[in-house]
Amino acid sequence: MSKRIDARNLNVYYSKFLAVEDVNINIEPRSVTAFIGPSGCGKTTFLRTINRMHEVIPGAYAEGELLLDGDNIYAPGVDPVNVRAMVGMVFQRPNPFPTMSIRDNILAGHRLNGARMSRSEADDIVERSLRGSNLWNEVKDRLDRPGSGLSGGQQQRLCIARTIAVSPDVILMDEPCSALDPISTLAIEDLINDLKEEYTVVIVTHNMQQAARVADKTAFFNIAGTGKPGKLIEYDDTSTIFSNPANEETQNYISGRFG
Amino acid sequence: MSKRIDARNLNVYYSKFLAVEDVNINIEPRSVTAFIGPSGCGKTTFLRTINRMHEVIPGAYAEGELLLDGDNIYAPGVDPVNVRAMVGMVFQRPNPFPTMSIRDNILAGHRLNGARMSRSEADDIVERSLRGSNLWNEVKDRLDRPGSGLSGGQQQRLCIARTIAVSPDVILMDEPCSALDPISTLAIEDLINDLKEEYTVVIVTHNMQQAARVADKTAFFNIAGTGKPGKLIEYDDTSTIFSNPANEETQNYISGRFG
Amino acid sequence: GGSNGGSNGGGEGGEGGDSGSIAGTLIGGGASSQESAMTAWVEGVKGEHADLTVQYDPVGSGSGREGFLNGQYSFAGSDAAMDDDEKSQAESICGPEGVFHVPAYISPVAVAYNLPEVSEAVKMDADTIAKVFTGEISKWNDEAIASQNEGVELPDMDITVVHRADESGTTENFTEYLAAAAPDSWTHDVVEAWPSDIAAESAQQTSGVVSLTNSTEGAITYADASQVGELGTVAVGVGEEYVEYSADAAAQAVESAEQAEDGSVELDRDTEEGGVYPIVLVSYHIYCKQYQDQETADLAKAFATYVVSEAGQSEAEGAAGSAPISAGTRDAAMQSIDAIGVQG
Amino acid sequence: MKTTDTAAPDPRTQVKKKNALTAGQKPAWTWIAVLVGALVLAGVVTAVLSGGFNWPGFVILTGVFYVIAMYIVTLVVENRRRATDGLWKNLVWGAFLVALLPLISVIWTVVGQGLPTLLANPNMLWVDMGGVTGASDQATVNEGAPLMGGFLHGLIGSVAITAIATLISVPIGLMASIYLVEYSRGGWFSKAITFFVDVMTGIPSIVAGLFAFAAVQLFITTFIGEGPAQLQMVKMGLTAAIALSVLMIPVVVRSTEEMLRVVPNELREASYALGVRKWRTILKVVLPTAMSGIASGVTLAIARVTGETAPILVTAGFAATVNWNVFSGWMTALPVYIYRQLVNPTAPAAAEPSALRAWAAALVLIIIVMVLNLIARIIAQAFAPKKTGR
Amino acid sequence: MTQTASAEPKKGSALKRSRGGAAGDKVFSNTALAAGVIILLVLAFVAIFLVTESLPALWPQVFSNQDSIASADTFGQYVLPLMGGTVLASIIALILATPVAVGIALYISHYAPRKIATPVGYVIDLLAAIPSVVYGAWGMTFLAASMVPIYGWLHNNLGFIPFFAGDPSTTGRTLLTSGVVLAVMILPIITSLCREIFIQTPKLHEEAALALGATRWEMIRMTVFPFARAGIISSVMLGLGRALGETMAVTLVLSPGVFSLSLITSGRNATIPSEIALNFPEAFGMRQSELIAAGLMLFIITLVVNMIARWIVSRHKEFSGAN
Ligand SMILES: Nc1ncnc2c1ncn2[C@@H]1O[C@H](COP(=O)(O)OP(=O)(O)OP(=O)(O)O)[C@@H](O)[C@H]1O
Ligand SMILES: Nc1ncnc2c1ncn2[C@@H]1O[C@H](COP(=O)(O)OP(=O)(O)OP(=O)(O)O)[C@@H](O)[C@H]1O
Ligand SMILES: [Mg+2]
Ligand SMILES: [Mg+2]
Repeated sequence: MSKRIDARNLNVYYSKFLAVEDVNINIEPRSVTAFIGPSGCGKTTFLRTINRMHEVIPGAYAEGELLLDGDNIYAPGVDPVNVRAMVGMVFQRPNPFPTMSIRDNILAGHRLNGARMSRSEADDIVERSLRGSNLWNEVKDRLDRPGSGLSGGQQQRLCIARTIAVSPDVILMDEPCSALDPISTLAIEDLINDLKEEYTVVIVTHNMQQAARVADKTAFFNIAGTGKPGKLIEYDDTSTIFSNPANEETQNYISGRFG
Repeated sequence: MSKRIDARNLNVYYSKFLAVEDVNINIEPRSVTAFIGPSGCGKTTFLRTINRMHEVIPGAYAEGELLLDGDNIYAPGVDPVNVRAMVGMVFQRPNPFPTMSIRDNILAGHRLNGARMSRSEADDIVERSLRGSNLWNEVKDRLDRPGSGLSGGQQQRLCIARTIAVSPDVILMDEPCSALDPISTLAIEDLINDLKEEYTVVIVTHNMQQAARVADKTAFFNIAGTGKPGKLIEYDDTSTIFSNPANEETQNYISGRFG
Repeated sequence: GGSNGGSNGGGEGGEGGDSGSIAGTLIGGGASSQESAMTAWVEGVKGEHADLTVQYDPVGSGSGREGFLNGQYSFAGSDAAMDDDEKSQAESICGPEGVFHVPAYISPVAVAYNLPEVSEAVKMDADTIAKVFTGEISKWNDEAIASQNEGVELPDMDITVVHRADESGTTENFTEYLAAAAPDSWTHDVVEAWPSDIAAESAQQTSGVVSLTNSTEGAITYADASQVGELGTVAVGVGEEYVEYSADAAAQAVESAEQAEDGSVELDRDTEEGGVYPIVLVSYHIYCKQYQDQETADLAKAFATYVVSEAGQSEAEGAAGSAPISAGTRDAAMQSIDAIGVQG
Repeated sequence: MKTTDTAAPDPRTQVKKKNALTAGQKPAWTWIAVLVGALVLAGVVTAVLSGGFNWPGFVILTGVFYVIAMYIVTLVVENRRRATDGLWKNLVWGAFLVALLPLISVIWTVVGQGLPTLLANPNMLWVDMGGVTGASDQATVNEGAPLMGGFLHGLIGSVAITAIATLISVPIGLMASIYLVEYSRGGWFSKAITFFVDVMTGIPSIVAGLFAFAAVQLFITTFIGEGPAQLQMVKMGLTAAIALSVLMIPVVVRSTEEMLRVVPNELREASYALGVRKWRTILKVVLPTAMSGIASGVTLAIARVTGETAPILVTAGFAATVNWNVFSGWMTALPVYIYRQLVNPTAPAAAEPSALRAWAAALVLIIIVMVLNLIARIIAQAFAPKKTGR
Repeated sequence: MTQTASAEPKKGSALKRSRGGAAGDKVFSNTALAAGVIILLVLAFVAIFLVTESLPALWPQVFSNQDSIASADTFGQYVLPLMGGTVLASIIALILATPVAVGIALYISHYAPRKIATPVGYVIDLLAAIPSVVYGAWGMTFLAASMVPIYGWLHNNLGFIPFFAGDPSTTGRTLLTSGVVLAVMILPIITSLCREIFIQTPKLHEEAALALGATRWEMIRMTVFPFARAGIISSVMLGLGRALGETMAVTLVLSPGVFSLSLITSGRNATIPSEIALNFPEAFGMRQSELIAAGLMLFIITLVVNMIARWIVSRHKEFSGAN
């Protein structure tokens, strides 16, 4: 399954601070969309409104509409838990559960919700997810060791595996590769390519080459200055954004030397 | 000031697990050295042995010699505190002190020495360090707010600022740019170029273009498989490593698609 | 105390006392001074009425009386008799007939001291005792003491006064004695809690003061005689002679005392009668004259009868070291006990 | 392969004879010298001050002199920072040693007094005080008859009352702290709870007992009846458990609250992002992460109340025999037993058997709480975050 | 940009369909709320109980038709010395215990070798396991006697300080001894909470400090203490609560008397809980009200102390860890 995402006049706040202003964007199902932009422009903030993780921060809230296949996830009565089950998320910093083994980390999405499953089903999910995130070979012999004993990169891949294990409709990734080496990055990028066959993928990245490689569409956010809200400046096909952006700000950002 | 680093037959352990085996390397003063290699190969581990941060982990220790301008930092009687004051470090994950304001974070290292300084001296240091890490403009109006209220990228730059504020002899950086946007990355790379005029800089990176851009020499680490120790495979001028590596493993790693 | 009701309930109760048919649990509470005697009675009464279980809560006299007054306890143990106020309150539980006291536990209060070098009993009259305990006399070889103890080698040592830190009947009895027998020297009231303006060492409960005295040379205290153990005890001046405490001398004090209608006794503290030991703690059992139900009445009557009986008193003497009540006191008590009945 | 086999040592990287990094450090034997100095000085000072040799003074003075002298030596030879660091290290070690003193002393007292009795009379553990009077104790003292009586009733009472109190207060305390940390958004209600929990920590234990008694009495008189028979039901194990709960809850809330607060938010977010419901996140992620702290908080709370005497005495009465029923009849808990045996011996004239029983009971009480503690630790260990990563 | 019509979720939208366990959330949060309410209720009842029972002593003219209370002319006269004694004893306990407790907590979390840390932690917890009666008995039989020479010394050398003025006790049953016993009793409480919190200090921050060249102590000052601030204060408050409310140990160890600053004289000072415990059994009527009113005062002391503590903690809220 896969879902379309439409944001309409979305304003995102931290208490009184307007962090992201008036975002309107349509994200197609079965596509990869990349968010790029300078640090602090609100990419993470906006990404977190897509699965209502934003409101977990005390005082934070969003105004406007965010439609998931036409259903406003900010409509009254919507259960954020349902939204989050449909919209998975990988964070900027790897955050495996320290009390759980690698195996249990992967199964967390199922187990924590009280799902019962046979040993072999569980093994299946674990292996599939770990292979998907290119971690299987490294950890297959220590599935029962704690997840926090892994290197930074390994931990991040574990978190990706944990997210895809619950097969959401949309997968949000906040700089998933910033802690990864090229080999794993490559694997994740391949994985993202595979995922878009079935899922809607949104990825925040600082690496414009990565955006160019994996994204169908790219959204450029910018910020006018500190204390000002971030804005969606331009949203278009990736090739257009990188070769022929309509907006001067985008042009400037893209043409800077970058890594 | 700047110091030469020589590792001799250095083996690094986590309790009984040999993580990095038999490293021999000479790092020249006033140069930038990049460590590259796949995830889990021990780059971070080895980097942390250079300022004796490795032994902070319970059970972790290193064997062999690591000479700083000819002085073995693992000689008996050496106080790790002295070593760390000479060898600064920026971590993979940003870690500003959450209980301190931005300003105090930067001055933390100075305050340790009990150095009394005038308000204006302190302001000088804060501004210089923050400009150096390209954060000044973003935070100059909120120097007294807690450091933890910044975005991931801002936090990382804050940590870099904190490290360069104490002007160590050697600066170790563990993927300092992995959480940064291109603009900040650029600034940090420029900074590294400036720093090498005076300091010895060692940087771990997954971004080979970055290594190519900033490093004079590059060391490639690899690992034969899980549970096996990481090894230094090849160490040479950056141009040699990227254009004409002597070792097949390096060749393979370099020529993979990478980002 | 007020008594204006008929007494037909009492007559019935008289026949209910045959042994064997008494079964049930009787709950009481109050003075902790009686605790060890009570343990003995609780066990002993089983010998006569195997199914009579008595439980006693050593919560203290005040709490015991209060618990009795609001119905938690079927009988109370108390170091002090009920005052008029309490007696009238008791009518809500016991009916218009009210309560009566049985002086069930008599314990001489010894004035005990720790002077290992002095082998014979130190003699003191009431005045001296009062002065020692108020701190006016602070040396063992003070002239006032030495003059009464010709030929005894008294050490040149500070006197450490040890008193009860908690409120207690023992303190009340002791101060009552001092106030009556040495009114000039004891200017404080008769109190349950030692006057706080006399700064001295103190400890909780009898065992506390005794062990503190035991570990402090030159200390003097007052305590239930049964617990003083190895300590020396003062021979108290009564009239012309000096009387050491003894069970007989204590029982004698109660025997010769005036007994009120409700069974409580008014000890004659400044008696000059020979062979009477004047510092005596009388602890009462307080019962209803009429209980609300027959069962409780039967249980109470059976237990009370056993307690005052010769067997009961000697059991307590053996276990707790108390002084058995005299035959006269027993007879007086039995009259009231036999009259226990049910509220009509 | 250029550098990996740089076997020929480069003359420039030769290890220097003198390591610049260790320059200016005090020699390794400094502490021995300082210690000897401190020992001598302390010996002299104690001898002069107290006119003779006394051990405690000597040991304390040695410690003080050692710490001060090490500070000064490091300050002079090295620098202020090293000196400060060393000073605090010594002080922390000192704190540890100082704390051991009372601990050893208390344990020594209890074990020394309790263990021999317990070993000689193991039957104390499975008999109560039924049938034991002052006479039997006097026989023990005077005629060497075997020591009668035991504290089974106290053991059962303590375990039953504490268990019920734990059952009441741990869920309430835990849930309340979960409310405070996870649900409340800092409104007046949560402020009120935090505040009043703090206030509850200061309720004197006897007041808690009186309160529980009054509350149960009120309940019984309103719902069951007011006759003497009903009033005599008020004193029971349950009433004592309620009193203890009043004392336990604030300890549980406060310690749990602290532990929950330090669980990093990223873990909660990770779980929410997986579509896990909040309550499951709390149960399965937050609580296990904080488990070791919670367990030690709960153990502390239990330990605190198992030692309470006054509130149990006013709420559960005083029994000499075993009662298994917490809902009816009087019960005695071990501390009450210990206390009464100590202050009001069964045989006033022969207090020693009572004291022996009391100390044996104290030893058993400590062992029980110790075992509890151990169990809590094992539970905590099973859940504790596996701390190996960074 | 907009082409999808409905902004409201369609009927039967997956978003509103309850995914298993929605009820669980409700139940759980309401249970949590209920727990909070129960605590407030219990406390309200305790307060009502205390107030109603102590009214006769607080306003004897109004509520008991008496001119004065039983043991003094006014309630203030009676209770103020007791409050003074209670606070004095608790302060002594805190002053003695807090540094040592924090020291041991640090010892366990940051100084001791791992092999020693765990058993030491366990052994310290053991201290908490010892019932207060036993502490009382220990204080009475062992500690009091061994304090006597110390009191003599303090008096001779520091007698000019009011705390050490007055005749030194010959039995050691003084407020200072009680304070020491209380200190030993609250030590494990403070230690074990602090230890748990110290251990939670993020490794990242500790390493940041070390990497700046901080010594161990400096690292602790930079990261551990700020992180644990609120926790330390909390645990100290918990210890203080215990010290203020401790009954049996003080009762067994102290020879009470009138209030006095001298800590080394017997027959001086008393604490509210031990005053209650000593006198409650024999108390009746007005006396009983007085004692409960004294309990109420203790309640108020705790209230004030905790208000101050909360205020201190909240001043630095935004700079505290976890985020
Ligand atoms: N918890 C928070 N409370 C208040 N303000 C916040 C919070 N988190 C972020 N901000 C602010 O919101 C703005 C957007 O932050 P955000 O983290 O979304 O940036 P970003 O685009 O993800 O940056 P980066 O690329 O560095 O991760 C920034 O100004 C930041 O300081
Ligand atoms: N605290 C630890 N305890 C035990 N093993 C560890 C620990 N930290 C890392 N390791 C192991 O040591 C090896 C090297 O890890 P290290 O973190 O140095 O890798 P890395 O090269 O920095 O990887 P990455 O690029 O992902 O950061 C890995 O196998 C890792 O699992
Ligand atoms: Mg971000
Ligand atoms: Mg690494």
